[in-house]
Amino acid sequence: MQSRNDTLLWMYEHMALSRYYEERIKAAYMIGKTPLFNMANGPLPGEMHLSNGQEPCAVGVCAHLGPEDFVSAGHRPHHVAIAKGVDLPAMTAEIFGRSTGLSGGQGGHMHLFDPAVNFTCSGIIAQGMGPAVGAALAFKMRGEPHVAVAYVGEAAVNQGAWHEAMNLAAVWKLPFICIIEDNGWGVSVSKAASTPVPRNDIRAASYGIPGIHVPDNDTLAIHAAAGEAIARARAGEGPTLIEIETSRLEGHFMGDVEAYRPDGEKDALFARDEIPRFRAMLIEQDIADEATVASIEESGRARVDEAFDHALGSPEPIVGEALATVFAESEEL
Amino acid sequence: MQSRNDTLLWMYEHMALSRYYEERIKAAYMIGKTPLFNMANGPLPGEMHLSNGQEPCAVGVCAHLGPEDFVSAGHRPHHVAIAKGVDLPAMTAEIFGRSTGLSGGQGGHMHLFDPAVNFTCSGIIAQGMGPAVGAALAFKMRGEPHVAVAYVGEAAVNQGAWHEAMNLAAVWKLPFICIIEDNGWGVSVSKAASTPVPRNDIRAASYGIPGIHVPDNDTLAIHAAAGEAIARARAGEGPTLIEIETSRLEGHFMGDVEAYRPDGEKDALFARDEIPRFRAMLIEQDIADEATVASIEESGRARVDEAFDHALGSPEPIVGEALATVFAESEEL
Amino acid sequence: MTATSILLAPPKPAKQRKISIAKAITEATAQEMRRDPSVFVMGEDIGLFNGVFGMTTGLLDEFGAERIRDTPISETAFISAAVGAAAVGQKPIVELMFVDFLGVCFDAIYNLAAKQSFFSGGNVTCPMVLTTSVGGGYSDAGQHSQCLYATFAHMPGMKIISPSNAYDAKGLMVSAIRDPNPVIVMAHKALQGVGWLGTVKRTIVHVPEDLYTIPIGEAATVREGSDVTIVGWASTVHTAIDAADLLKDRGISAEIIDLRSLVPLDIDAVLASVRRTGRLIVVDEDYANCGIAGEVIAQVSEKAFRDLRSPPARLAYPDMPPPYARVLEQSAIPSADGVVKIVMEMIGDEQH
Amino acid sequence: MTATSILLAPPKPAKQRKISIAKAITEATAQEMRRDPSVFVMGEDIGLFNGVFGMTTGLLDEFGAERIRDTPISETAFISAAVGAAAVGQKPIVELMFVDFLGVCFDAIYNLAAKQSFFSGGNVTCPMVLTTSVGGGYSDAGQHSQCLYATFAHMPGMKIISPSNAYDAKGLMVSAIRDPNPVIVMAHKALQGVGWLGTVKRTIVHVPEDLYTIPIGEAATVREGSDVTIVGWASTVHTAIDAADLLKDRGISAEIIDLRSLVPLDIDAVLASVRRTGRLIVVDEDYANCGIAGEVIAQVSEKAFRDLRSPPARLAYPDMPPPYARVLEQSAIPSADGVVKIVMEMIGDEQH
Ligand SMILES: Cc1ncc(C[n+]2csc(CCOP(=O)(O)OP(=O)(O)O)c2C)c(N)n1
Ligand SMILES: Cc1ncc(C[n+]2csc(CCOP(=O)(O)OP(=O)(O)O)c2C)c(N)n1
Ligand SMILES: [Mg+2]
Ligand SMILES: [Mg+2]
Repeated sequence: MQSRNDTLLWMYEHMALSRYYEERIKAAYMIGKTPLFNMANGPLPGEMHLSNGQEPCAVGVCAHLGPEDFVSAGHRPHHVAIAKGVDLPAMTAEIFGRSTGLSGGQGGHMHLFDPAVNFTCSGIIAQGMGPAVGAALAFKMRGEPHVAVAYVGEAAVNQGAWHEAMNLAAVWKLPFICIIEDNGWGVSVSKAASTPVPRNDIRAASYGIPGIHVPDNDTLAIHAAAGEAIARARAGEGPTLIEIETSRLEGHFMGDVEAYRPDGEKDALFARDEIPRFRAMLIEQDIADEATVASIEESGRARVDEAFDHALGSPEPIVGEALATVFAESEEL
Repeated sequence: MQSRNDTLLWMYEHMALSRYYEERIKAAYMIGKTPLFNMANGPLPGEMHLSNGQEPCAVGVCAHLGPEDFVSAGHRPHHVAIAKGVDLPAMTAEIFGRSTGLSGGQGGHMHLFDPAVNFTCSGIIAQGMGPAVGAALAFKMRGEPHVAVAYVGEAAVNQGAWHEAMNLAAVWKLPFICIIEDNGWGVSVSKAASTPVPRNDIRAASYGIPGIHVPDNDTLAIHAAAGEAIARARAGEGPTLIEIETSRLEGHFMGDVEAYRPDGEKDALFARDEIPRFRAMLIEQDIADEATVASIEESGRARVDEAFDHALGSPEPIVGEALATVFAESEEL
Repeated sequence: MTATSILLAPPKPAKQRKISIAKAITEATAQEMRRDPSVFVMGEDIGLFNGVFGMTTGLLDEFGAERIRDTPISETAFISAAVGAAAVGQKPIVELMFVDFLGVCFDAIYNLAAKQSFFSGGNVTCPMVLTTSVGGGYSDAGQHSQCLYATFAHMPGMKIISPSNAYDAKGLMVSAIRDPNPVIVMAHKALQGVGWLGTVKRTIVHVPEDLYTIPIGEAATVREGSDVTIVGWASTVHTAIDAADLLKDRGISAEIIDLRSLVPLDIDAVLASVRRTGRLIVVDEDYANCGIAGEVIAQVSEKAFRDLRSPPARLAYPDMPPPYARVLEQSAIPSADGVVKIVMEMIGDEQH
Repeated sequence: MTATSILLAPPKPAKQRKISIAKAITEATAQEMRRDPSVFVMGEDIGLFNGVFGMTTGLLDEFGAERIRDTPISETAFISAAVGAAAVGQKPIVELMFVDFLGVCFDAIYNLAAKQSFFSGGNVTCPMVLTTSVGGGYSDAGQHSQCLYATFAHMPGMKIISPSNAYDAKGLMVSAIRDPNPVIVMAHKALQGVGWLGTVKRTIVHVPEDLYTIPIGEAATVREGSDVTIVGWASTVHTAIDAADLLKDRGISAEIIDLRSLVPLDIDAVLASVRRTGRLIVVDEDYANCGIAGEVIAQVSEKAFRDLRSPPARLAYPDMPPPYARVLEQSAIPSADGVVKIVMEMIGDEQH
């Protein structure tokens, strides 16, 4: 059992690491895409959904999880994958489409699977809800103390799959937690334009389970709320719904110029960036001194740089081998 | 504008007519299906979902509707179709698969379409939600005072389509009403086994709209609740969710022996049948005398008998013509 | 060498143990559940109700509500839950009551279950079985009578089995449960042995009590013949048998291939037969356009073109939703007479 | 007599009015919205964002938020709402952002919209258009790069168009909006003129400003030839053109048929061409199994068997989800070289 300070430092370490990770992804992504932006070009093609600003949602929850606990994320998965402990070099190689990637480059950044830490993500809105509920069911049937967590965005809550999975988890009282990362936007559609209620934690009442609202992207508040929810789940008391007010500091995907954002909204989000605020708190409250924090940041950057070196140094996949994984080999019956 | 008494008599007339209609369907359905029950046999093959017991949900709501108002029902549609004013001979011919049916026998009892009164139904759970929301949208866009009503069972509320449609109707503030007929069962699965909350009107809070619960299959209470909801909708004040406690007096479909029902449950439902209770009330409160009520019942039976005579006297569809309706003729462009 | 169907060579024990497809599938499920605690079943009305088509009869009594789970009407939730459960080591069997309902949960099937192995580079498998009931013929109209075989077959990552008799049903179901991939079990309502429907008698055959497997992806010869190859599966195997009997009276010897599995497709068995007979007709109760029948014809035309003496033919469901009225529906379903007519034309045309 | 594609005979006005497919579809939508107040658009990010693929650029400014409606991420709700709106006289256009998302709303499409006319005996039509974007080639991986043409085509009751150039796109879109049936508009991302992707230049052709229609169900000849018929649509028309150029260098004259519509399928145009050339290859970017290519091959084998000098062939997407890594994805997409290789083998085999 970690001390509280260790936990706070672990959370800061992974927020800072995640932010640096996205900055490196961003830089790599833009290679070959200027002056004319074409998503197909460069060493890192395809859609790219960065998680800058949403790091607190990842670390505040995953600080309570072990490798057997199941987590599903969505199309914006990097921060959660990092906090859940996904193999960083293999994840990076996957994002660059290399043979050493988590799935040999077949999945890409929206399809990161790491069975060693029961992490998965997907590109269809709310698609990860059901699998997390199913993992929670498996844990309950086997009498294991693990929990399953599904991350979705605030706009995903209006997808039918979300409702069905919440209902199933609740009626079966499963060790399941739904984390709603409310960054206010579903691509260009505001929460107000898609959702008739101001807060989705209200919707927990539809399932007879606790609904918690965490304002202001506050790491400590997220950590506290998730801690209670996960303890309840492990104790067999059923699911919890947590909506977190967070910030999307980048466009919906790389290339999105965000013309739809009201003026000044973005500046306010940057002004309220949790990472520097949390850093200042650590030092203010003597949880760590400047040097310690700096070295944590340093070692995080080093881990990320290693992961990128590994990825970029890895060969591309061998054409022809992918077909073999459409079906898993059936053992002798 | 009808007088209150006229309305009460209209509601009784259509409940009694609907019950007699189902009794005749039931008798016709069993022809050729005994001693060995085979759904394929007899003059009325296929699945048959009778509405006996749920008549109050139909008349209490439809008493407020005109022909332009849109209604979608589900797989158990007869009572609603009758209350909405669907052409009875054509509906009956459709159920018997005759050429004079609403759709020439192509649809059958789960696919009754009568554009003259904007009635539709379908066999996929909660599938009628979206079309009703869409009709409500059309009415709003055209500035028409009409409303759209979707009927679903209590078990349909756990289908994703239900949630999505409720959310859309609410965020667009459409003239839409969702009527949940809570008969306690989804085929053999009890409400408690499928829904973690005791009452679905609670779920209205997820959409920021009024949720009304009507206990005890009470025609007058349904009529009052629906009246308010429909008035709100016509006034542009948005959707309402109404859950009605009702009774399924037959099996889920004909042939269902209901082994899953707790002992005595069925007897209690019959003891609490709303039709005789409503009849007694009419006479007690001097809304009508025995003779008047009897003649209303008589004329209802006559209408039903005529409809059956029409249907059974109609020719079968002509093979080869159905294909022509897969696509509607495109006019000259 | 193509396998031989039990319909061609029924065993001759004095006392045969004849059961229906539904019972055979239930038996396979029960026996695998006894062997393997990770196997469990989810679906609508599969508990006390024994499944609308009787595919879980008695399982609740033996295994209890933890492993035989009635679900809410939330197909997307329980099918995608099966994918998650499979990802962490369970072996779920889920029932999609009618195949017609796939539209409300197809994402969980084709985009999630079917792609888990591929997306994970083979590191996370998806050992689940999805059972469903297909087909019409009893006037259940356009949302309860479809087959939709090709809707699944078009999407990579799922295996599909569709048995024509109880013996195959048990052996294929055991293979499906043990397979590390999603396997779709498409049972035809006219063959299944549904309590409230008739059943084609020929489907009720001897089924050994002991566990056995039939490999997924292996077709079987139902009848040997020399003039024409009739390809079918599930219900259309029986249409083919009836047609072959009628053709025999006209002096035409038909060979019948039962595909048994639709994915993987045993095209070699079809090719081998067509090379002998020189003629092909495929009978398919699913919509014609982009169906399995068209795929078989395309592959045979690509791979055995010069062995064909006549144009290949198919008899499939017309591209129209199943109509309710009996006369309309019955006229739409591929019939033995329809097969005979096509075969006679095929052979007739060769004369001039 | 098969129609002629603008790609075969481009008009020669001094100043051509060249626009992209996306702009052509937007223009058709705007012009029909001006003519007909019942036409409106619903979808995700179609307002201020102009549609992720730019198919509604500027429409919000002109028509306002009542008729250009951004929706929640609730495809089942807004697509089935379109069906209800159509039933009471509106003419909705709904955008399903990526075709890959059909799994979350397929019931509303195939079981509701596509069957409304049939279930109502033709009394209630469903005049709606569903626009969607298909195809890959830019490493968007397995849930954002599929084509799924056949998934729609297998189901009766929907028309399907998939243009290869801007001129066809406008004319077909106008026909789609005026059609009383559900029409699926499948625009290929590599052709569409997406702001954040490259575009095949050949798709950007002269488009008259005035309204005009192209009949749904009519193929067009893109190039005349005598040795082999290459059938394609959308992206594979351009694959075919590139292949035809390469074949020309080898002295082989290829005829190219652009299907333009997938349902109804103009099989007569294909048959007429094959009767001339005696050879057929179909190029399809959708999964091979039970795809459009297989259907075309099956119909040609059934109807023009004796006109074929060689076995018909197809080059389709392998039966595997689109892989992310560029090398893997690019090797999976049908290429001009792949077509050439197959055609050369086809002709070569005939020699011995
Ligand atoms: C079923 C489905 N519909 C639409 C999309 C396209 N899409 C991808 S992300 C997105 C917005 C999601 O918003 P939100 O859930 O709030 O997550 P965020 O992007 O804000 O993190 C949309 C519409 C999709 N991937 N899946
Ligand atoms: C999507 C879907 N899933 C399952 C079914 C099968 N089914 C038909 S009716 C029914 C039960 C519906 O219960 P409820 O909604 O309460 O209506 P009731 O039958 O009680 O009137 C089920 C499961 C279906 N038609 N559609
Ligand atoms: Mg968001
Ligand atoms: Mg019910």
